[in-house]
Amino acid sequence: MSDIKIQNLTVQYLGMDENEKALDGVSLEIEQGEFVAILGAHGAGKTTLCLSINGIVPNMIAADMYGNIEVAGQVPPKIPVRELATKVGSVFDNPEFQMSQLTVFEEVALGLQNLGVDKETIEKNISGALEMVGLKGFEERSPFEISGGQQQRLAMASALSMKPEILVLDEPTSNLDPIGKEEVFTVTRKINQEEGLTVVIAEHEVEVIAEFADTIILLEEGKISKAGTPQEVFPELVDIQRDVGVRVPQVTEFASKAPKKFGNSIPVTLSEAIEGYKK
Amino acid sequence: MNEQVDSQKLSSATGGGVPLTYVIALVPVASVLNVIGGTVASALKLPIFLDMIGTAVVAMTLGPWWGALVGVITNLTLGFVTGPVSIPFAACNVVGALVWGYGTRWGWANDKVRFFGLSVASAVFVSLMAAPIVIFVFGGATGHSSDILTAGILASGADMWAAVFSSNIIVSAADKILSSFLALAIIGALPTNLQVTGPIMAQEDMGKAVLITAGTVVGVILTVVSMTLL
Amino acid sequence: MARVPVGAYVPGDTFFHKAHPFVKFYWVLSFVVFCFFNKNPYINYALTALALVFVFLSKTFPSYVRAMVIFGPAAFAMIFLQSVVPPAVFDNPQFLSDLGPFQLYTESIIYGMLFSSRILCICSWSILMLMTLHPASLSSALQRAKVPYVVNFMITTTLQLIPILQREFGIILSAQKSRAMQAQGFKALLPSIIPVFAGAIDRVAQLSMSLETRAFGSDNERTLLRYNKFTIKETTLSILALVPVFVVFYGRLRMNAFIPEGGFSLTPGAGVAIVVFCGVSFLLIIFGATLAIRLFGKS
Amino acid sequence: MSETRIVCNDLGHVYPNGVEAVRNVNVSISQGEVISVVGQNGSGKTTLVKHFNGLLKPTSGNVMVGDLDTLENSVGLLARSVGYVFQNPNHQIFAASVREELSFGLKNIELEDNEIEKKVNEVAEDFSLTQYLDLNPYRLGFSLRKTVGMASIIAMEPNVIILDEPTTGQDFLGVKAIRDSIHKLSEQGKTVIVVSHDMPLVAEETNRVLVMCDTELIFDDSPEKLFANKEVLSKTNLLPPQISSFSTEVKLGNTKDAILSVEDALGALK
Repeated sequence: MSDIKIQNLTVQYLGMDENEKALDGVSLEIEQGEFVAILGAHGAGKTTLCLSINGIVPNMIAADMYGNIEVAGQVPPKIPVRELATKVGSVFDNPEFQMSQLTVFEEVALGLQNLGVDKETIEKNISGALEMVGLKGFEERSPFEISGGQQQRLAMASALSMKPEILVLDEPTSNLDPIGKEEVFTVTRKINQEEGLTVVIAEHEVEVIAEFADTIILLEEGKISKAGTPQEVFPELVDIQRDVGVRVPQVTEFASKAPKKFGNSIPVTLSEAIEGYKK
Repeated sequence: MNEQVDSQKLSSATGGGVPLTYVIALVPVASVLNVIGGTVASALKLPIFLDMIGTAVVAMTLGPWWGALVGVITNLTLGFVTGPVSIPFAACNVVGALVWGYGTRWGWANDKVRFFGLSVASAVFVSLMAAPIVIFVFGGATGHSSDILTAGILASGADMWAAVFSSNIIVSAADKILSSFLALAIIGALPTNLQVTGPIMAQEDMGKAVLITAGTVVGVILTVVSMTLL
Repeated sequence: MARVPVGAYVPGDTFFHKAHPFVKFYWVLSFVVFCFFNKNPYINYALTALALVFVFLSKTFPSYVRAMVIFGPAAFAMIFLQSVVPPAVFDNPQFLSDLGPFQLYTESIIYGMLFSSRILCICSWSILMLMTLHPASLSSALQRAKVPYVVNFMITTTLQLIPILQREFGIILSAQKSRAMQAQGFKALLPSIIPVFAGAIDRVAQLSMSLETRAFGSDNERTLLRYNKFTIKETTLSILALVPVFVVFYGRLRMNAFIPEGGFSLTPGAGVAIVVFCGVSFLLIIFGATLAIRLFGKS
Repeated sequence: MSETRIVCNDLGHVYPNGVEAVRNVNVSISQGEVISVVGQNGSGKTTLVKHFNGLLKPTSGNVMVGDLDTLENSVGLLARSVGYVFQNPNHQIFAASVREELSFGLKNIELEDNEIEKKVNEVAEDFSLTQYLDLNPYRLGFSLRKTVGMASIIAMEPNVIILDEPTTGQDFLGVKAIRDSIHKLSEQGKTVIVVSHDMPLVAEETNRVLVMCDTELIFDDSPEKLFANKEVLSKTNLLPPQISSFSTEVKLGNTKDAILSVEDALGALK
């Protein structure tokens, strides 16, 4: 059963010209447990797509929205974000801006407390969520005094403690250093593979995406211009990187310029490249 | 799925008020801006407070009583951080919020001249509130450089009340005029659906920076003039 | 355990840290009432000294000093201002000496000392309480005291963001200094404060989205997490906190508010010395502000 | 153009809270070099470069910028020869128009009005910002804002330009634009110092790398040598560009100098 079903979705923000659109007729289906990466240049509509899935557009950020969207059996524009929150967890690009509580424990507890879940369940869920993101033992720390990567994992734990089906991450690593990025990706992959969560992530780090994602969606000016597995999409982008504003993994570029060395299949990850390389 | 259902309109950009969570995030950040204003003033060695900018922003957008809440939270929080002496001054913050909030509701933020009047009014009311607190709680002192002014006025033979009120209003006038115009600059950058108290003049037409500079100049002139007059 | 750098809290494990927040709060409240109604500055100074003993016992002395630095100028200014004002409230003031344009009277100086001693005493006790109060238990206590959750949330968040935005302002100031800006005076105001505002506006937007996706404002009743129950020990200690309040009201009614018979006395030399010392100290602190900011800014 | 040489002698910095951030660094940077400073967060790399324009003063040893000792000169004065572009443009942008933003530094160093206008127009031309000059910088997207931040420093024509994490949060075209400006600055004979985690940028755009690890400078050589040095890489957790790792693994090129770019790798095939 598909978890997210979007048909012909068009979004226009307040103050946009008539033919200027943040999203322009986007259609896609995402299956339960799929890992989907959204790629595209700044302004291509990545954030709008993410925020439409968790209902922030149009519930909090006013916009004209046309088409059909169904997420975990709900229609996001029709219900308050806070009700969708138990189905869709969200993580945003600036980890520090999402923090408000005095300790890591309270930060993770916030959503569950808001839902009025009983104390025992809260403690169990928090412990599980912190375990999952590798922040066990950080309960009494201040969320503002941990590293960016830890903050972003904390934001993930805060979403996970509410046991969502889907996790939407809007450029979660754009403000992090390589170690922080690595931490966030490792955790994201873990919750996708071990917990079976559907993951939708907007990202610029193509090397990691190539390794982790089941499906890549490439956005260009609010439209989906390519979709498929990394193995299908990246080789097609080698010559148009500049036009679509998306880089391809270095090994993909190398292999497509030296095809003789790789036979028919163009690698997208380091291990594929090493394996496929003919000395 | 057929074409008709495909083009179904799900939402409209014109509807919707202020999301509750936006208010809940704005109030603490405004309270922190009050505190940071003070930090900035002391770091740049300015002879003013700048500690009510957040109050002004919220009072003028969400309404007088939300502004008052920002004021109370600011001073209460400062009380937790530095000790309870800042708590009584919450009253000044509340008074300022009410003047800005109701002033905006009554149309005093619609043009430059009246807005300037509103800033002066808030300065006067805030000083009227501050003087008794300073005298009863602190015996006339504030620990601020304006104490020197108070001592000067006392030396010229005035009594404690006159001295405290005059030294306070001088600093306050410059301070509130500047704060009002800075608050206007912030409001210009907030989402427009926040303005529930009444229409506020459009900042784009006037050029924020020009306005603020004008506010600063007038404030400083007022300070200098009143100092020489006294 | 890890550091929680919010407010004045100093991590520790002393008996003062372990005491119930309400008990500490009642005692501080009791001392506040006492200081306000007591008319003898020396008793307030003695109580301040007692607070200092506890500060040492709870191993919080450096933070205490840092926190009290900002009250220095106010305390000095109080004594100075009250001393130079004609003592209108007293019938028969005792003239001590002339000091430039001012006349000094014993009562005025004592009155100034009374104000400063109140502030010192109240601040010392409450800072002692704040330094040993884990901010998270504060939030739970507020909730138990029936403060609406939204207000409680706002207070907690404000407490959290103050040091963060102060740090942000520090970065902004260095960024502008790197563009050769003089970090002083009105000219520097807009370049330093506008980026703080802009950052704050972005923060509000993202924080509100993050709260919304965590079911903030849902109709369910919130779950309470941290809260220590009162035991008999705590109840007894809380009731004992009423003692100073009784003492001070009894003193007001029966013992002329702890003022010694025949009033206070000072020699002219001592009076002049106190006033000059306070005046000079105040000016030094205000105009040596750079130094104070540096000391304070380190925290 | 005059020359500005940066020399650190036994530079050490201990923060007021007692934390030692930089220990015993000796380094000399000549005019015209393109250098990157890498290392983990907390390794001291930002602390080190903040000494180059006097934002931080050494607590031991000294730093000379040209003939100026940073201990004795203000940031304002040093800003004329060393420009520092902060990571987040939002920390410096405040003006109502891009034009004002670009002229801010020039006004601070007290240039004549007509000279300011000339320089602003020149730098706007260089960074393709001419069409945005009268717009409010807050209306621009993140990449353009970052360009404005960079241009406002370069307008002051410093001999040395420090870029702190220039490519963080940038998309493909943003990164491309930053790389082009580094080229251009280098061609003009400026010294460019890049503090970055972006290893492809370090590999392809700079010709000398300083590696900071745990407060100390542990490596000072070319990127070819760095990405071939397993010991330094593992000690600092630096991840080489994908193409370098690939080439090392399949033994493309020689073992002493790592392959730095796809072009190099293609070249090594032949």
